[in-house]
Amino acid sequence: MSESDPKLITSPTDDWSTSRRTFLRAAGFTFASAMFTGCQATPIRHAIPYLVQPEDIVPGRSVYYAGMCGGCTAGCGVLVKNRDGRPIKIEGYRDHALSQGGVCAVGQAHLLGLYDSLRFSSAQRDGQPVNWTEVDAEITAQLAKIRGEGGAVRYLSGTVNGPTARTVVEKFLGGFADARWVMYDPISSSAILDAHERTHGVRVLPRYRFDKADVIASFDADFLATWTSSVEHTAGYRSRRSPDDAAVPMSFHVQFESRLTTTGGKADRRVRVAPSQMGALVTSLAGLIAKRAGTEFAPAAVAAAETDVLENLADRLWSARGRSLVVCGSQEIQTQVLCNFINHLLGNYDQTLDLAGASNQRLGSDSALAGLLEELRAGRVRALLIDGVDPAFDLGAPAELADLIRRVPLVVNFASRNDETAAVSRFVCPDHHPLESWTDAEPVRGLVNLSQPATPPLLNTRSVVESLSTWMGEARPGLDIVRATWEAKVFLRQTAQPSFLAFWERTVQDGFCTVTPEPVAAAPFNAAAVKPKAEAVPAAAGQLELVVYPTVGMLDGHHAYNAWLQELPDPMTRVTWDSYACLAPATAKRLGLAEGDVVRVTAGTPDSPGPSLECPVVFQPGQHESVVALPMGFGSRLSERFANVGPQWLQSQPAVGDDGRVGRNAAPFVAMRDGARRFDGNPVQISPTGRSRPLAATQLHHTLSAPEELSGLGFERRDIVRQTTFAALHAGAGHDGHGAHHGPSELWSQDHPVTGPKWGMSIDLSACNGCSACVIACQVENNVPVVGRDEVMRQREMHWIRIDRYYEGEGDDVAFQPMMCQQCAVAGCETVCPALATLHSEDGLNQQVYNRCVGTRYCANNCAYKVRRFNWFDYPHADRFQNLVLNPDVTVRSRGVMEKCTFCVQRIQEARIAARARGETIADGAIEPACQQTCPARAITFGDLNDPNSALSKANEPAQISRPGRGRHRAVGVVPGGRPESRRRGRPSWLRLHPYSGCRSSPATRRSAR
Amino acid sequence: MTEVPETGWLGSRRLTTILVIALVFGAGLLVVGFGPVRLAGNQQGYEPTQPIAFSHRLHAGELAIDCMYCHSGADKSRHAGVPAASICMNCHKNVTSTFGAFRAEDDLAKKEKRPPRPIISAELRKLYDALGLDDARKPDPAKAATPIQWVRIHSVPDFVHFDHSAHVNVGVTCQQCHGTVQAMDRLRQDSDLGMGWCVNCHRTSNQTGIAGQPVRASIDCATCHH
Amino acid sequence: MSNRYVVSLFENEHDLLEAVRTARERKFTIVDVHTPYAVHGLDAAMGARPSWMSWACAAFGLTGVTTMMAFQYWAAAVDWPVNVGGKPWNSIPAYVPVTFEAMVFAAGLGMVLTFFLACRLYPGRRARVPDPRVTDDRFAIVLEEADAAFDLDDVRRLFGRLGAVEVREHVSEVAP
Amino acid sequence: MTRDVCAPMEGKPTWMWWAALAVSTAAMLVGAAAVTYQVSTGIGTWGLNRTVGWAFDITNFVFWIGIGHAGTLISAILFLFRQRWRTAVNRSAEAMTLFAVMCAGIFPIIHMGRPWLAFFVIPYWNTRGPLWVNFRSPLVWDFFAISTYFLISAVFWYIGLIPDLATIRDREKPGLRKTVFGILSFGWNGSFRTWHHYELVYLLLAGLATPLVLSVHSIVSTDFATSVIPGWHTTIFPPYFVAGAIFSGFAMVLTLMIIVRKVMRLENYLTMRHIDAMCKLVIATSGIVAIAYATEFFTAMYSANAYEQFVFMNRALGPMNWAYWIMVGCNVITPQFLWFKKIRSNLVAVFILTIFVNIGMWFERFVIIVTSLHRDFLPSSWALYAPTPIEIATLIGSFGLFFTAFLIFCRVLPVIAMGEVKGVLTFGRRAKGATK
Repeated sequence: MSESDPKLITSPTDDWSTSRRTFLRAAGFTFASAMFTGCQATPIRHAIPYLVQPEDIVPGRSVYYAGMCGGCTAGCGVLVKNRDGRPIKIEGYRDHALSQGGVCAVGQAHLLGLYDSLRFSSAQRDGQPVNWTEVDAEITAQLAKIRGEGGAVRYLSGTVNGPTARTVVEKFLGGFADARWVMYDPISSSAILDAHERTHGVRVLPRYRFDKADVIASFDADFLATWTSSVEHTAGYRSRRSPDDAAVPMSFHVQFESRLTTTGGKADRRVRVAPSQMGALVTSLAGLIAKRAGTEFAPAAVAAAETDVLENLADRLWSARGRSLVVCGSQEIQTQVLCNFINHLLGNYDQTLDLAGASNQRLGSDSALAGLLEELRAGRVRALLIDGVDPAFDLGAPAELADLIRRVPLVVNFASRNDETAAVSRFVCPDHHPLESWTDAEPVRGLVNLSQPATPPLLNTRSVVESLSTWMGEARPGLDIVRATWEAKVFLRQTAQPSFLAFWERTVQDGFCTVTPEPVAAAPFNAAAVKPKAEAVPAAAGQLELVVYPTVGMLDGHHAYNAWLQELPDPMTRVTWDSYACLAPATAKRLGLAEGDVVRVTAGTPDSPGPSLECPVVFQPGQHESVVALPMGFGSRLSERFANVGPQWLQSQPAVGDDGRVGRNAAPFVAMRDGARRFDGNPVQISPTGRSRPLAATQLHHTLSAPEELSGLGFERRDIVRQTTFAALHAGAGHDGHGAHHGPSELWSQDHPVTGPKWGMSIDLSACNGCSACVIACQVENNVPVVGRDEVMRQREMHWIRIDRYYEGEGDDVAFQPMMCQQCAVAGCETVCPALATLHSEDGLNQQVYNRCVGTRYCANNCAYKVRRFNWFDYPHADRFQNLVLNPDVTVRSRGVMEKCTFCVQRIQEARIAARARGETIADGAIEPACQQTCPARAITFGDLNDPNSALSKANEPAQISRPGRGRHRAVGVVPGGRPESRRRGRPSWLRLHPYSGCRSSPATRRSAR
Repeated sequence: MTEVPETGWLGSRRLTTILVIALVFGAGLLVVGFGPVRLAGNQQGYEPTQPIAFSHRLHAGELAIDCMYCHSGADKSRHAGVPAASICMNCHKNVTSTFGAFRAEDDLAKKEKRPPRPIISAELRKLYDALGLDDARKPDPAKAATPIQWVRIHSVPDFVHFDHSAHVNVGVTCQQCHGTVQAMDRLRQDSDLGMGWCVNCHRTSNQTGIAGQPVRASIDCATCHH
Repeated sequence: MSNRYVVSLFENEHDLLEAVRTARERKFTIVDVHTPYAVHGLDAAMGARPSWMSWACAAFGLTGVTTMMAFQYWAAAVDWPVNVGGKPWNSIPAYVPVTFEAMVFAAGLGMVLTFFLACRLYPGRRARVPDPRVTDDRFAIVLEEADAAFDLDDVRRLFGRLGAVEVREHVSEVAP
Repeated sequence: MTRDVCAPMEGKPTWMWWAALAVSTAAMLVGAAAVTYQVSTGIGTWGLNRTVGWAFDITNFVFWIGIGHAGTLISAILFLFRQRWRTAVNRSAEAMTLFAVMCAGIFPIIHMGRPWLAFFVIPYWNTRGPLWVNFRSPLVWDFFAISTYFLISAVFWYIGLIPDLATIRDREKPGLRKTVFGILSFGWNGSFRTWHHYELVYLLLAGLATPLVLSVHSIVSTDFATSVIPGWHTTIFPPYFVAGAIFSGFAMVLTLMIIVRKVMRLENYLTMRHIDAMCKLVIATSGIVAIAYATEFFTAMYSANAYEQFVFMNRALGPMNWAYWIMVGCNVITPQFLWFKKIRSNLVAVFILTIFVNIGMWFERFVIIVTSLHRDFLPSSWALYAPTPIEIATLIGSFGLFFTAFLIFCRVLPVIAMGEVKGVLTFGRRAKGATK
C-alpha cells in the first residue's frame, strides 16, 4: 500500500507518540495490501508494523465502535466494525433504543462513501482546490463585511438535531443581525409538523409507536420503508407481527395507498386509492370515528366502494382506543389535521403517538424553504451556507435555482461531493464523512446519540462545526467542540452519572444516552382547526395523477454516488440502475404501452403543461389505475461517475443514460401547494415516444403462477410460498400435509454424522418486508462486486442474497422471499463439481472453495434455487482507495470462479476460534451472519440445528407449518425451501430422491381463504 | 532358422531399452510426488535480507526472550504480528549495542582514562532513525519517523485465511511451523507452507493430539478458504 | 545357417495359398509370407496357432478395472474422504463409468502396445520387404535355402506351375 | 485401385480443395480469435447468465461428440457385423471421429471460467494433501470417457492405417515422403505373423470401441441425467443420446461422403449402395429420436410433477419454442423424405436432408440444455438466453477446425482403407482367380 497511496502514510509530526493514528493507518493498510498483490513467482512483500503500537489494537482483530448511522436523519445507532484502523462494516446495534439492532440498506451502504475517491479531498473555490487557510481568510473577511452591513445570512440545511451542531450553528447565526436557519427535508414530512402546529400549537413530529398499536391504519404512509424512521418502525411493527406466540395476537394493519409499497405488501387489508381521493377517505374515517365518539363532525359522503372497509376499520380502531394508530403520508396539511383529529378521538396521543418524546427526525419546513426561495429571487440574501442538502437537485429546478445561488455573493457549501449545488457554490468546505468525525444527534427527544470517529479523516476535510467555529474566530478540534457542548447542554439533562467525565466516557462507549427530554409545550387539542376536507373533485376519467416517491435504495438521491445502492434491486420493481414510470398494468394496456417503452411524462394538464421527463415504463401490479409513479433520487450529477462501471468489453453498455446520468430526476414534479411540497396528486400527462429502453431488472417473472398457456393441469401455481391464518396456524390447521412430508428411505447409507453443530437458518416470511438491508449487508461483508447495468440486464447480478418478490393476483398481496444458498444437506451442486470445489463441511455448510473452482458452472445449473453466482469477468477493483472497504477475511474472487453464500463462514470461523481459545462451545447467538445481523425486522434466525435449545430450533418448531394470513408468511426451516425436519435430523433433504419436489415440500402454505 | 540381428533405424532393442528407462524414470518422478521439483509459489528456504539485521538467534536463542513478547498477536489474533518499533524500544531505549562492544569501549576508556563514550550499533541506529530519534533516544524534530519495511517471509496465498491464535492456543509450538528460529541469525522459511503440509499436520494432530491433549483440527475447506 | 533365400511372388491370394500348402508339404522352410492384406485361410495353411492377443487384452482390461476401482475407492473413501452432496464415502455406483473407461483404455492400449512389441513394430523401424509390391498387389513367399538338398530350379518350376509371376534368389545376411 | 485411392495424395491438389481449405481455415481462425478473446476477457463475453450457465458451449460439445460417434460405429460395429460395405467409408469415418472429438474436446476446456486450471479435473498426485477429484461428478466421467474415446479411436484408426502407409511408402521414390511414410508405417512389411496378430487385434479393438462409443454418449448424457433440473433429470437420456448421436453422425458422414466422392473422384468406391444404406440408417435413428421426444412428453405428463410438465410445455410453447420446432422439423419431419428411393438416390436431395439433420441435432442439444435451464424451479430466477457473436464465431471456428483437419487428411492420407477394400475386392473375385 505504501507504494500506492502515499498520502495515507503521512509523515509523523514532531512528537512521534501522538501520531499513532497515522501509523495505525499505515499498519492497517499494509496487511490489506497483500490482497491485491499480483501472483508473480516470488513477489517481495513487506510487513510494515506500527512504530508505536496502540495498546487497544491488535492487528488482525476487529474493534467495534458504537456510533450513529449518518445515512439519513433517522439517527439509528450502529456499531462500526474496524479492522486494522479502517472501518469495514456497519453493524446493527442491538441496545440502541431506536434501531434495536437494525440497519437499513442505505445505512449499510453509506460506508462506501468513506472510501469514495471522488469525494472532495480539500476545500474548493470556484471548483478548484485551495488550502483551508486561504478559504478561511476569504470567508471570514466576507462574513465580517456582511456582519458590518447587516446583510442577510441564511443557513440552509436538512434536518439537524444534534446538540452540538444546533449550538454551533445557532451561535454562528447569532453573530449576524439578519440570520435565519432554514431546514427542509428532501423527503418532506413538513405537513405533519404543520398540522400539529395547528392542532396542538407546537410544530412537532410525534414518535409513532407501532409496537404499541393493535390496529394500524395507514394512508399512503410507507412507514416500513422510506417514511420518517423506517428501521425504528419496522422493529416496532415486527414486535407485534410475530406468529410465534398464540397468546400475543398479531396487530391488524389496513393500508390505503395509491402505489404498491412494501408496507402495503405486508398489510392485512390493502385498498388502492387515488392520491386525490385520499383526503376524502381520511375525512370519511374521521366522520365514522367522530360518530362513535359522539363528537360533532360533518363528513362528506364516504366513497361507496370503501364503506365496508372503513366501517370495519372504524369499529376495530374504536375498540382498540389508545392501542390504535392512524398514520398518513400525505403532504396535505388539512388531511394531516384530520389524521390528528382521528388519533385524538381515539385517545392515541401519548399512547401510540408520543409527543413528549417527539421525533426530531424530520424538522424541515417547506414553508420556510419557500420563504428562502422568495428571498433568493428577490436577491436579498448576502450569504448562503448549505449544509447536507443539495437544493439544486432536491427542488428539481436546477437551472433557475443554480442561477439564484450563483447570484448570492457568498455561498459556502459543506458538500462532500460535487453535486448539483456544490457545482454552483463558490466555496465548498467539505464536511467529514460521518464515520470520520465527532457527531451527535437527538433523533427523538430524550435520546441523544454520540458518535466518535471510527477512523481519522482520510482526506483533507473538516467538519461543519469546526469550519463554523473557525469562522467565528474560535478554531477548535471537533472533539473539543462536541465535548464542550455536551458538558454545557446534555450533561445537565441527566442524573445517572455524577461527573461529566464519567458521563462522557460512558456515552462515548455506548454511543447514546438517555436524558430528560426537553418539554414539548403541547396545547390542548384545537378542534377548531379540524375542517372536513372538501369532497374530492371526482377525477376526470382517465386523468392520471403523479406520485413521486423515494425508493429504499435511492431515498432522496444523496447517495446516488453509491454503486451498491444503484445496483440494489428495488424491492417491488426489481429494477436497478434506472428510474422509470410505474403504471398499473391495466393503465399501460389502455395506453398501449409495453414494459420498457419510453414515455414522456409531463406534469399538468394539456392546457398548462409543466415540467416533463422521459423514462421507460414499468408495470406495477397493485398500483391504482390513475397513478403514474416516479421514483425520486435519480438523475443526479453524482451518478455521472457510473459511465464505465462494470466490466468493459466489446458489447458492454454504459450504466448511464444518454444524458450521462443514471435515471432522471423526478424532483421537478414535486409542486409547492398550500405550504407544503406535494409529492402526489398532481395531474400528469403521458405520451409514448416510440422508443424503448430495456430495464435492468433482476426478476423477469413476477408471480408464482406459471404463464397460463404453459402450466399443466392443476399446476397453475407453484407451491413455493404458502400462507395460512394466524388462527389456523395455532390450531394446527395450517398444515396441509406437505410440511410433514416424510423422507423416503435412503438409497445410500448415511455415513456423514454431524457430531458438532449443524448450522441452519430460518427466515420468517411474515416478518420480511423486502427492505433489502440484508442484500447490502451481505455485499459489504462478502466483498460482492458491483457489475453495472449492462451485466444486470444480462441477468448476471452478483448478490448472494436476493429478495424474490411474488405478486398474488392483481398485486394486492405480495410475498417477499429472501433467497440465498440453502446449504442443502444432499446438494446437487456438490455432486457434480469435478474439482471438489464445493463440498459439505462437518458442520453442515455447503462450502465453496474459490481457489479450487475451475468455473464449469455445472453447480449453478444444478442449483434448484439459482443462488450461485459466477464471476463472468474480473470485476473492476482498480480504485485502490475504494478497495479499502473490502473485508480482509473474505477472498476477492477472480474471474471464472463460482461464489455464493456460506452463512458468512468467516464469522463462524472467528467465533469458533474465539470459543475454543476460551475452552467453550459456541454460544447460541454468538454467530450472526451479516444478513441476520442487520435485519431491522429480525426475520432471520441463525444457529445450531443440532442444539434443541437454540433459538433456531425453537423458531423452526411452529414453522413446520407455515402460516399466516394475508401478508403473513413464514418460511419453513432453513429458509424457504429446505425441509426443516430432515435438516434437523441431519438427513439429506429432498433434492436427491425427489429431484423436482424441492420446492413443493418447501415453505409456506397456500393462501388462506380469507 | 536363426534370428537375424536388427539393423533398423536405432535398432529395436536399444530403442526399447531407452523407452523402458524413460518410462521408469517418468513414473518414478510421479511417485516421488514432485519431491525435488519446486512448485511455483513454494518459498521454502526463503531467507531475504532484512532492512535491519535483527538476529532471532541472539534474541530468542541466547537471550531466551519469549516469542510472544514481541509477536504478541500470536495468541490473540490471526496475525502474530511483526513487533512495533516501540516494543524494541522497551529494551533498546537503554541497550544500544552488544555487550561485547560496551565492554571493549569500557576497557578502552579505562585505558585512555576517560569516561566511556556512548556506543550505538549501526543496526540499532536504523531503529532509532525509523522512530525519528536522536542518539540520546530523544525525538529529533529534524528526523521524520518512517515505518520499517521488513521483508515478509511467511505468507500464504490471499485465498488462505490462516489464524495464529487458533494454533497457539491449542499448544502448537512456534517451532513446529517456523523451525528452529532461535538458531537462525537471519530468518528463513522452514516449511513449505503448502496445503498438503497444513492438511497432513491437521490429520496427524487429530490422531496424536497436541502437547498430550486431544484436538479437533478440522480439515474442512472453509476452515481456511473463505 | 544359410544366407540364401528364395522369394516367390504371386498375383493373387488363391495361388499364394496353394503355394503355401505345397511348400509346407514339401517341407520347405518358409521364412515368411508377405501379403498386401490379411488373406483368409492363410493361418490354416501355415498351421499357425490362434493369436494370443486376446489374452493380453483381457489381462490389461482386468488390470484397468481393478486399478481404477481400487484407486477411486482409495482416493474417495480412504485417503481423503469428503462429504460430497451427502453421498457415502464409498459411492461405488458412481465409480462405475470411470472404471469402465479405464478398462477399455487399458485393454485397448495395452493390447496394441503388446502387438507392436510382439511384432517388433515401432516408428522408424526399417521395413524389410521382399518386393515393394507386396504392400500393394503382390503376394510373396520367402523360403530359406536351408540345406544342400534345396534345389532352386525345382522350386522355380513348382511355384511357376502354381502361378508365381516371379521367383528369384536373394542372397543376404538378412531375410528379405 | 491403389492408384485411385492414392491419386489425391500424389497429384497436385485441385482448386476446389484449395478453396475449401481456405474457407475452412478462415473459419478456424475466426474461431481461434473468438476463443482467444473469450479466454483473455472472460466467459462474460458469452451470452450466458446466472440461470443459463451452459448453452452454446455444451451444445457444441455434445453435438461434436455425437458426430464423432458415427465414425466409430461405422468402423467398429459394422466391422463386427461383417458389413463389408463399410470398408469404403470406415477410414474417413474414423478420421471424422477423431476430428469431431478434437472439436468436442475443446469446448469443455474453454467453457471453464479458468481453462488454464482445467487440469484440476485430472486425478494427479499433488501437494494439496493430496486432494483428488470428485469421481461422483459426470464431468470427471466425461474427462475419462472423452480421453479414452479419443485415444482408442486414434489407435483404431492408426492401426487400420499402418498397412496403407506401408503401401504408400513402397510406392514412393526415395525422398522425404518415403522417409516420413517409412517412419509412420512402423516398418510394416505385410508379414504373415504380423497379419496373424493384426487381425485379432483389430477385431478386439472393434469389440472394445463398440461399448466404448455407447458408454461415451451415455456418460455425456449423464451430465444432464444425474442433475436435478427438470428436463435434464431423465433416465431415458443415455439411449436417447446414443440414438441421437448415431443419427447425427450418420447424417454428417453422408454429408462428408457426398462431398468427398465428388471432390476426390471416388465414385467407384463410395457407391450409391453405401449412400442408400446410410440413408436407411438415418431414417431408423430418426424414428428412435422421434420416439424419445414423444416419450419425454409422456413421462412429464405421467409424472404429475408441476415442474417437469412445465418444462416440456415451455419447450414447445414457451419463449424459446422456435428452437424446439426447428429441432422437430429437422429431426423428425424432414428425414421422412428418405423413405422414398427416388430421394435416396438423388445426391443433392440427400445432401440437403442431411444438412437439415445436422442442424436439427445441434438444436436438439440446444433445446435440452437451454430450455431446461432458462425456466426451472423458482420463477424469480427465470431468464432468457441469446448468444453473442463470440459464441457464434466459436461454433463457426469448430466447423473450421473440423473441415481443415478433414481436408488435410484427405490430402495426406488414404481416404479409403486400401488393405481392407482389397481384401473385399479380391475376395469377390477369387472364384475367377482374376487379379485386378
